[in-house]
Amino acid sequence: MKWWLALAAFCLAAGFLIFGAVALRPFGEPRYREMDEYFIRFSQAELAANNVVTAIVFDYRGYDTLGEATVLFTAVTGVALILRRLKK
Amino acid sequence: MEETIKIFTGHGYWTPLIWTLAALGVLILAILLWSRGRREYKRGTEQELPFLSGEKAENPRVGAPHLYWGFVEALRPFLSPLRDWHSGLINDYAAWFLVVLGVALLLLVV
Amino acid sequence: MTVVVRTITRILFPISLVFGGYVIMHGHLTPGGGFQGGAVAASGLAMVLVAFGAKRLAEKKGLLSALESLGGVAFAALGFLGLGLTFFANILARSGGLFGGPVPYGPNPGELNTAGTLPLMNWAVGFKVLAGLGAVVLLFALFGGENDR
Amino acid sequence: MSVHAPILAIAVPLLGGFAVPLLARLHRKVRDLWVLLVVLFVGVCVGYVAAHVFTQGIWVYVLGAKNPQETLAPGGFPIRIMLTVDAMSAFMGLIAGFIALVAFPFALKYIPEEEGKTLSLTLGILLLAGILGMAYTGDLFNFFVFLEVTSIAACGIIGFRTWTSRAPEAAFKSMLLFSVSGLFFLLGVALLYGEYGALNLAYVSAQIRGSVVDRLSLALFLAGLLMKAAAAPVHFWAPDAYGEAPAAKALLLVVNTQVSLYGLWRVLFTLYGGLSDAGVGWLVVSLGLLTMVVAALMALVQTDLGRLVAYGAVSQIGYMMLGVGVGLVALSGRPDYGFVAMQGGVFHMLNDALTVGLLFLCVGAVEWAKGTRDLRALGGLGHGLPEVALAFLLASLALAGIPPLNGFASKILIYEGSFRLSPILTAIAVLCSILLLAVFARAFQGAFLGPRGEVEGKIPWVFLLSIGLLVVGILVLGLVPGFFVEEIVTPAAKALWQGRALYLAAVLGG
Amino acid sequence: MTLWAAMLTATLVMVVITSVLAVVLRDLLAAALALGAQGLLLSLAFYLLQAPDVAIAQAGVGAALTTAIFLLAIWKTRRKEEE
Amino acid sequence: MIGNLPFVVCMILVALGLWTLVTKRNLIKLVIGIGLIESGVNLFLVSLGYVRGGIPPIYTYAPADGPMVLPTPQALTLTSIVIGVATTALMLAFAVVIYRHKGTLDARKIRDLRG
Repeated sequence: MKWWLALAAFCLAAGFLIFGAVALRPFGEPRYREMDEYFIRFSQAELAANNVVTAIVFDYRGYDTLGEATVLFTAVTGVALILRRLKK
Repeated sequence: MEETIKIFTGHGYWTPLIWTLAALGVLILAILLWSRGRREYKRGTEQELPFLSGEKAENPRVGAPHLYWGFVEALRPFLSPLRDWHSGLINDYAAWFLVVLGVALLLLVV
Repeated sequence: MTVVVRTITRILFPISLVFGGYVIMHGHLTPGGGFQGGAVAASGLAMVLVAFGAKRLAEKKGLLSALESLGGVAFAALGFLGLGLTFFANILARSGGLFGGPVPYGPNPGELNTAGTLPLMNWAVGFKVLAGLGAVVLLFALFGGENDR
Repeated sequence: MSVHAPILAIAVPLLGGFAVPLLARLHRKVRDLWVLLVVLFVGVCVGYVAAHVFTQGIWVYVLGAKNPQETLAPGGFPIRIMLTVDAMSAFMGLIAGFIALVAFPFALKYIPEEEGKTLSLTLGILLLAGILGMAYTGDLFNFFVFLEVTSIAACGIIGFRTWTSRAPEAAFKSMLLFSVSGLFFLLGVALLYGEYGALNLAYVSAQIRGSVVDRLSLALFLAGLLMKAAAAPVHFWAPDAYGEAPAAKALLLVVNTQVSLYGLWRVLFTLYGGLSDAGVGWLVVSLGLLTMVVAALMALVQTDLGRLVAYGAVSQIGYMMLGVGVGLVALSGRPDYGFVAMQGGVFHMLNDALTVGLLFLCVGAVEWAKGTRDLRALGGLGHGLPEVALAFLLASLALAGIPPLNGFASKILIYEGSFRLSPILTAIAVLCSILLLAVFARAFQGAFLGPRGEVEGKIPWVFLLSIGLLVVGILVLGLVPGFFVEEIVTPAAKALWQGRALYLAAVLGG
Repeated sequence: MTLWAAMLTATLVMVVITSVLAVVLRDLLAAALALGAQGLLLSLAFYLLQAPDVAIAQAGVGAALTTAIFLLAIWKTRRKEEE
Repeated sequence: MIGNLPFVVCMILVALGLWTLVTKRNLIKLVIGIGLIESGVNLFLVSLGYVRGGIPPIYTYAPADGPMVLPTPQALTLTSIVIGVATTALMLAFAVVIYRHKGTLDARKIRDLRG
């Protein structure tokens, strides 16, 4: 691979990423937040959970957490498969 | 019945029925020709052995890499850069991802 | 040197397990939860591994993977529990039974017996993460250690 | 229970995957039976979901709500993860379910019984669950999670043969590229979340205005998913992975690439459907052409049968991209030929899964009987393995698009559709098909023809069953294409082509 | 600039510095330790951004266990990066 | 104030990781690069959720006033962190096995699969 092509592509990608970071809304001032306001407002009423993050992780987005537990399980299975001792 | 077979392409339609009938006809023709082969051919005799350029070949197999040798040789100027492109170096592969990302960014954002 | 490390580990390992358990148990009240508690306990396990060597724990590999499978099955089963309504519906919250207590709105000290299936899921995930990360570290430490070197 | 069919199709294999190592401690037979049961259950669920969706429209299932159809919270926005199964998702699910039904019995016999078999089967089931999760989900972050599930499971499968040095190498490279693509997808999701504060696909789609950040995240999605789908300049992992994975599981890897491609269509047509312009379409079309040309030329010079078939599989990705890309170019003006091309591209997904799957099964059978896949050492296997030889011939003809078979049925739609856009596209696609025919004629001649080759093992009947299933599929799809195009392909293509409004309405109401 | 902003800025700058260290150090062991330090600083940044849940997870998983796995992997292979 | 500095830092981390992927030849270094991209994305998610003057979204013993920071990105980041450690572990396992076969971690020498 030509080094200048890689360098140009890298500069382009990095430049656009940083440009995107600047072009995004100002830090600390979310524009749309109705979903999060809902979580903050109703997690106690619906789930009786004081920790809103846990309420989201295990209830509102519990399915994600199932997927994420699957990722961990898959990775452990994969590591066990890769590092298994082969019977000669 | 017809509609379960035809697919419409905008210009017309494609139906495998006619093609299959034609293929069957060609097959029958081929079998007819084949059946008119030499009567004195016997299986299991030395007639079965391949005969290449005047002598009995020991291992008459033409391996797959030798097939299309001339064609591949003719295409070599195109094929060898292509093979070099698949260099096996993981950094190159990551760099090509960056190239695709850059092209997409240029196309979409600018 | 080894003695010092082992002594410290003997003291710290139970503490890390207890702290991990605490983090898991209070996941619905204070910062923390299944992952965090499991990770804390797993780092205690990693410490034991460093201090006492991997070989002593070699036979625990099967136990860890079984525990991980069990944690995963328990977590998925807790999801299936809500199938009367929908998958992952929290049917225990505010039901009055186990973990079914109510909680007032606004800042409050919190009570352990709330949040329905959340604490149970925390425990399942905690065990799973503990076993999974412990198994990864153990597998790395054991690799090539016995018959190849 | 039938209300829960979409989630059961995903959750049961997840639970089944967790349980496989436990059941393997009881007995091998229990484990094998469990694996088959889970796959069968998934097949039934997927079929039920597809039948329901094709007849009654989009199926929305909200996870964790009191009522599975209660999509919106008070206030009019979705808060929970939901599955949104439209005809395209159901179509992908059908492909995955059918291929799993074929692949797992084969794998049960094919993978050597040692310590690794249980783990490998577990990974296979989790890969299936991940594929279905990607196909059915209607949530951006959830899509990312299942993308990672498929990545990790796929790499575990690729690295199965740890006794060679090539398999871990392929797996490392694939894993590195997969995680880069996954992370960039996540970055795109994060940018969209930062803009609109929401993660639901339909809701975000309704909000998108086409600002700079939106376009930036579209570029990130595009790059990440193209990498995962093995499109041309970033396809390098695919031949390594397909070639080195055990042949029985390579089928699932093919479906994995296809579902990434499906994710790309979902992003382009549904998420950004309102502002997709011809530029993206031309990008997809040109990358598709590049993919098919490069992969077909590279297949010409391979000496390893598995790697040759792998390049053939990559070249088929190009046809799908060409078909749907032509549709994307034509979308803004909405001429009809775009829809024809999209029908072809979508139909080709199904055909590609069947033909390439059959090729991989044949490669697996050859390796089982002969112990090697090197074309220089193979030859004359047609005498010992006539069934495998016939199946391989049939699959190669179908892959090259020879008329009465299924590959032609989808390719003619792609040709006709792309011809109206530009004849050059069609010319390149036809040339590639011819090149592929040459490639596979070479492979067939090298492996199966010639004087009798020694065959050690006997092919088990399970292999022949799996191969036979796929052969029947290819013949049926080839001889009665009209039925399938009418019943399942057209709704699926329509779901992408004009389905955005319906998709949004199903989630957001009204 | 408030104290909070100053602390956040300092943490972020330290994160970048440790990341650069993790990239440029040729000794893999040192690079892995730099990555661990970066994880710990990242967890501090998460804490400053009012995310204690994530901070605990990052400190436990991202900093401690990832570093442990890296160290084990380096121990099983070789320590120096090839020229 | 500090403006969009946290976002920019995240992107710098991502770019640094990409730079590592393109230039470094050691497999473990490449895994470190992936880790950098990942921490950049995680930091980006968490800083997206920050609200000026916010308090953590936990009601137990919370100070009575002040807006809470957005909880969703924190939940996403938790998931993302665990996914990150999973991929890292898997890649390191592959690297260790490759080293066992080839005796090297140099990407230039690990090129059996080419052409």
